[in-house]
Amino acid sequence: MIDFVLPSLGADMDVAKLNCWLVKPGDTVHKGQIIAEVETDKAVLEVECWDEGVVEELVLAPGPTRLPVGTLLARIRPLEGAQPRSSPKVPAVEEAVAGQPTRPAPRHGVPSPPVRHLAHQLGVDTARVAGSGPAGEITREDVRRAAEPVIGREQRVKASPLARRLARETGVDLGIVPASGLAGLVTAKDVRAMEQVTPAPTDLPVETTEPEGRSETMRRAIARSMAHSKREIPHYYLANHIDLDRALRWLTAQNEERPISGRILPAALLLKATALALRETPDLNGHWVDDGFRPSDAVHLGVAISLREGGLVAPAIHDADRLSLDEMMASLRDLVNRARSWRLRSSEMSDPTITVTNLGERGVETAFPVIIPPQVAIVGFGRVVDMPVAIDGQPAVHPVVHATLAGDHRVTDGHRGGLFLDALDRLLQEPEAL
Amino acid sequence: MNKEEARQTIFEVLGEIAPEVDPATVDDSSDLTEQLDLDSMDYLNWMLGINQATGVEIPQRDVSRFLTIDGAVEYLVIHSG
Amino acid sequence: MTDVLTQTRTITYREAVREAIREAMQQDDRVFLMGEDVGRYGGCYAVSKGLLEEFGPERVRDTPLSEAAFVGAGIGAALGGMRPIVEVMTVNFSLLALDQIVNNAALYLHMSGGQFNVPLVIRMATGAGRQVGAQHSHSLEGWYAHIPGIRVVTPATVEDARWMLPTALSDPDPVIIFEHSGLYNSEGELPEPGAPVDIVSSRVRQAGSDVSLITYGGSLPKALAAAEDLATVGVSAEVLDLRVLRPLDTEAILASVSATHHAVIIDEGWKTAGISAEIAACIAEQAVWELDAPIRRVCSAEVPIPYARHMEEAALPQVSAIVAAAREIVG
Amino acid sequence: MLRIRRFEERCAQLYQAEKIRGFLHLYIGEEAVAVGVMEALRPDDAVVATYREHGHALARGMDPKLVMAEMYGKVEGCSRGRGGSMHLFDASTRFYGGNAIVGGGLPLAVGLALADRLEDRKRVTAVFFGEGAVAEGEFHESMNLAALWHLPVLFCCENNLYAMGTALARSESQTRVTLKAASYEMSAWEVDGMDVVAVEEAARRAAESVRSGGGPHFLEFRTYRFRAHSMFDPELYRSKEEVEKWKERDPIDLLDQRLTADGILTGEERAAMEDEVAEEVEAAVAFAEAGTWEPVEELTRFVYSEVGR
Repeated sequence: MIDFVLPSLGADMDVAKLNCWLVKPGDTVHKGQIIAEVETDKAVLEVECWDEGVVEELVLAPGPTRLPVGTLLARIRPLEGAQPRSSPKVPAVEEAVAGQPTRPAPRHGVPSPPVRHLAHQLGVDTARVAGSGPAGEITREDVRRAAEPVIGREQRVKASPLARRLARETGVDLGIVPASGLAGLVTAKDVRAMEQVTPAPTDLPVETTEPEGRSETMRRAIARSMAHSKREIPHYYLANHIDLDRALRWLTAQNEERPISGRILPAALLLKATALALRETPDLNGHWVDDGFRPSDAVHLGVAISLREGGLVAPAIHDADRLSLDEMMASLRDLVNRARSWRLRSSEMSDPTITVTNLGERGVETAFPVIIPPQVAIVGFGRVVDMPVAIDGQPAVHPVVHATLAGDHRVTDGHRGGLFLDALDRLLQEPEAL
Repeated sequence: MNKEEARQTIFEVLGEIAPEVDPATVDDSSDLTEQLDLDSMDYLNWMLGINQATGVEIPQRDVSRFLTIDGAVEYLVIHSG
Repeated sequence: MTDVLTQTRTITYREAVREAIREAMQQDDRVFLMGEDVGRYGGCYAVSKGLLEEFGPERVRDTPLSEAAFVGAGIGAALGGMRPIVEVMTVNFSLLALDQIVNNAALYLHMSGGQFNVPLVIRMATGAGRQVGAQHSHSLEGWYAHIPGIRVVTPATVEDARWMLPTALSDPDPVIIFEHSGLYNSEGELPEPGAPVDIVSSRVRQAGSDVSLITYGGSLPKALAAAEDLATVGVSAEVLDLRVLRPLDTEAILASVSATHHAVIIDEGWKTAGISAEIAACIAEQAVWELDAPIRRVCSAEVPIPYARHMEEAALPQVSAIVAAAREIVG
Repeated sequence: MLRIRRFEERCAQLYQAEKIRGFLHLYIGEEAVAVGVMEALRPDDAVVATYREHGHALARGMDPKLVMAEMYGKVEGCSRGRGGSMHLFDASTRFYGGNAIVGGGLPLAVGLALADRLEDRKRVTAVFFGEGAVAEGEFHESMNLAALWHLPVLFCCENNLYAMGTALARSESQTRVTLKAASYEMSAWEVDGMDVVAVEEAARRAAESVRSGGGPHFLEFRTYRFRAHSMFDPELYRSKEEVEKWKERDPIDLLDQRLTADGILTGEERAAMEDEVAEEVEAAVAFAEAGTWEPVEELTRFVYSEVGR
């Protein structure tokens, strides 16, 4: 028996109504004979029969219902002897032909795409939102109301994607970073400046912030940088006693012939020696950036300067290794004075390649400093004290400084640090060469 | 320059370096660097300030005379002549 | 004029294109030139002057004003085993041949399941800036760059004008070469002896660290001028000459923007749905975390290009606009 | 002609069973034109057809299996299932495919002929188009170019009186198409498109003239399609009587009567032909049914060439 189904009569035809039959059960039909008329929303079309045979049964009567293509319409008994052609298996209506998906019925209550998108943006779960629209449909207003508390809580900072990434990497709190970019946009430079210049904020609009605001912001900046340093940088510590007898004797002799304005402090000696020692161990001088050490040709010595109202800054003396002692003293004095009156330049704040702290001032004998990211080492000098030393086996009392080095184990190890301290010691024994 | 003028100059210069210091509370005879937490740079700047204000030269060997206010005043009176 | 010592020659963009065509026709007799006024008249921009005398009317074919037919014929000849160079006087007239280019040239290989290649080169002048009115001032390279199946190249330098053609001719797929009409008179140094250049990658014409000026074709000189101005205010601009609009050298674009963190795209086409939008989308999709400021696009105003000089200048992207955009986002 | 007829009748049924999708333009009634012209062409000549191209493809010698598989969208099809009914291609027979844009193939044919002329090859490029195409700019530009450059193009206009739903009289000021050719100094003949012998004879003489450098030649075949323009066409534009009248000159019956009258063809041979064709068509359907879908990963293949760069 041959199933006669509603044929597809066009690329965009899915359904049609059966208008009328042109044959009745018992009629014989021939190939190509028009046996029915159907109507789509575009036109009335004749339907051909492809087989020779006798109409057995008209399964469906003409009517208004819109029948999907493939619906069984009639059955035709092939004539005896007529060799029934292997008509291809006509897929049952439900089993959709590849490429012909049956359209899903619209589900009520599911919010429209734009509303779903808004909900997604505001982190609102539409399932838990009561729709106030027609038939319970969820509207944009519903989503906004549901998101109210959400919006209130998180004050979104206007920062560039790169700034956001850097803030994530360095732990800088975007909320407190002053914005210098386009229309109040926090840019990478702002984040770097914030994170770099710990402890003191750079380019702080000094005039505008009152002292309290300044030190409070600085305190927080120092806290964050030190926390970041401790968390990120695997420190190792080395210490060494350095006999300063020859150095200080030479310095006093020098100062005796110099007016007060030309006087040189021991700190200048220590800085110059440090700078020259770094030439022998360059991998202590540079920055840790993007998971890699980037050595610096120039030696920009960060000098830790304590501020009278508390807090500490470590601006850089540029190219310290190339300065004469007088130049070193002059730039040290200039740096200290400007630091203590908040007039530092951002370049000084943002690019020291290593920092030196304490410089033999009052306070503890031995300092164990914390490296300032992204630097990879820090040198500490304790208080200069008179201590018994052995000179050619004979006891003597010499002024001695306890020099310490904290290094970043990702870049160097104890051996390299030791070489540096030895070089420092050797250089300080020939002050006239500094 | 008499004692009073010397003392006034000394505290003027000191005020630039340690503005929060109240002259009345300073003990004239004890070590200034201890009392006022002056580091070697502050101390040097103080003497330089005095030198610039009074023209009195302070050679290296006399630096220790400036550890106290009294010492400083005395030195200034003698050397400002 | 050859400077023997340093082995470079100074020639014009127009001469470079002519040399390329002549050499191609001398070396491969499958190559022939076809287009309006390319023969007797020597080419609307005088590019093919002298070629008719050298190669004869069979290989330098003046065509009637039937863009659809002679561009279609170019495609047919390519299917027939030739390596035609079809010159469409300007991109403005190519609209009449768009059906042949898009429905035949671009689709034949894919639609035929890989059976029929179309090794065709189409050259078109493009761009505005000569007060020739709206219908002669279009920059529609971006349209063609939308079509899979064709390559779109935009030589801006004399070297590219000279050495992109041989590569395009040896390519088994259709290549469209856009020559900005403002460039024909420009002069440049041509390394000697030169060699064919690729038609897939872009070039950094000037390195820089603060902002990437991404452009192509006729806008390259403006970008370089803008970079110079920016240098005087301490902004180091990198100028990236795309050279090819399809396939777009996304890798180079992302590398540059990842280094400078700022992008200004200069395109003489209109901004809406233009090639500049595609480039901006690439950056936003694949390098958003490198962006330190919004992307800026400097394009023609969304108007038909007016005739009056001051109006035309106001409509076209200018150096000052590029500088302003760069300074705005670099801060 | 029988192969084309039965092949296409089967296609119509397969379309209604949703095995073939998209557009399907049947050639039933016009078989004599394709068969007659292809007889006059040589293997190395080129053919450019239109979207009503099954007849041309089969007459040109393309394998029915590959054509049917293509219409099923299977990768085994002649265009890997990417072209479908309107875009059949075959490099081996220089069949440069159907073109869905009316008149779109004409410039290509001019170009193919130009290449032959530049390389001094004695070849013909035959291009088929309907009478509707004469309204396209590309038709006039191509005719002029071919005539101007004396190119070896055989223009074959299949005038089946209706461009989709529009009768020629309602679209052309001058309905005698051959006179359009005359305006390009191109010799043009009107031929009875229902008589395969007449078609073949005219095509042969024209092709010889073109091949020997006589320049382009124009043939207008007056013919008629017995079925709708495409599968979705209520045919309101023509009457049943007109269709029946044309069916009386069914090209297959005409040839059948002529051969039987001349004693060349007997009833048994005719019946044997029917069986042979039926077998061929069913084999093609089976081949297509067994075909596979092109892997999606190959979507971008052949956007650009993979070889020869």
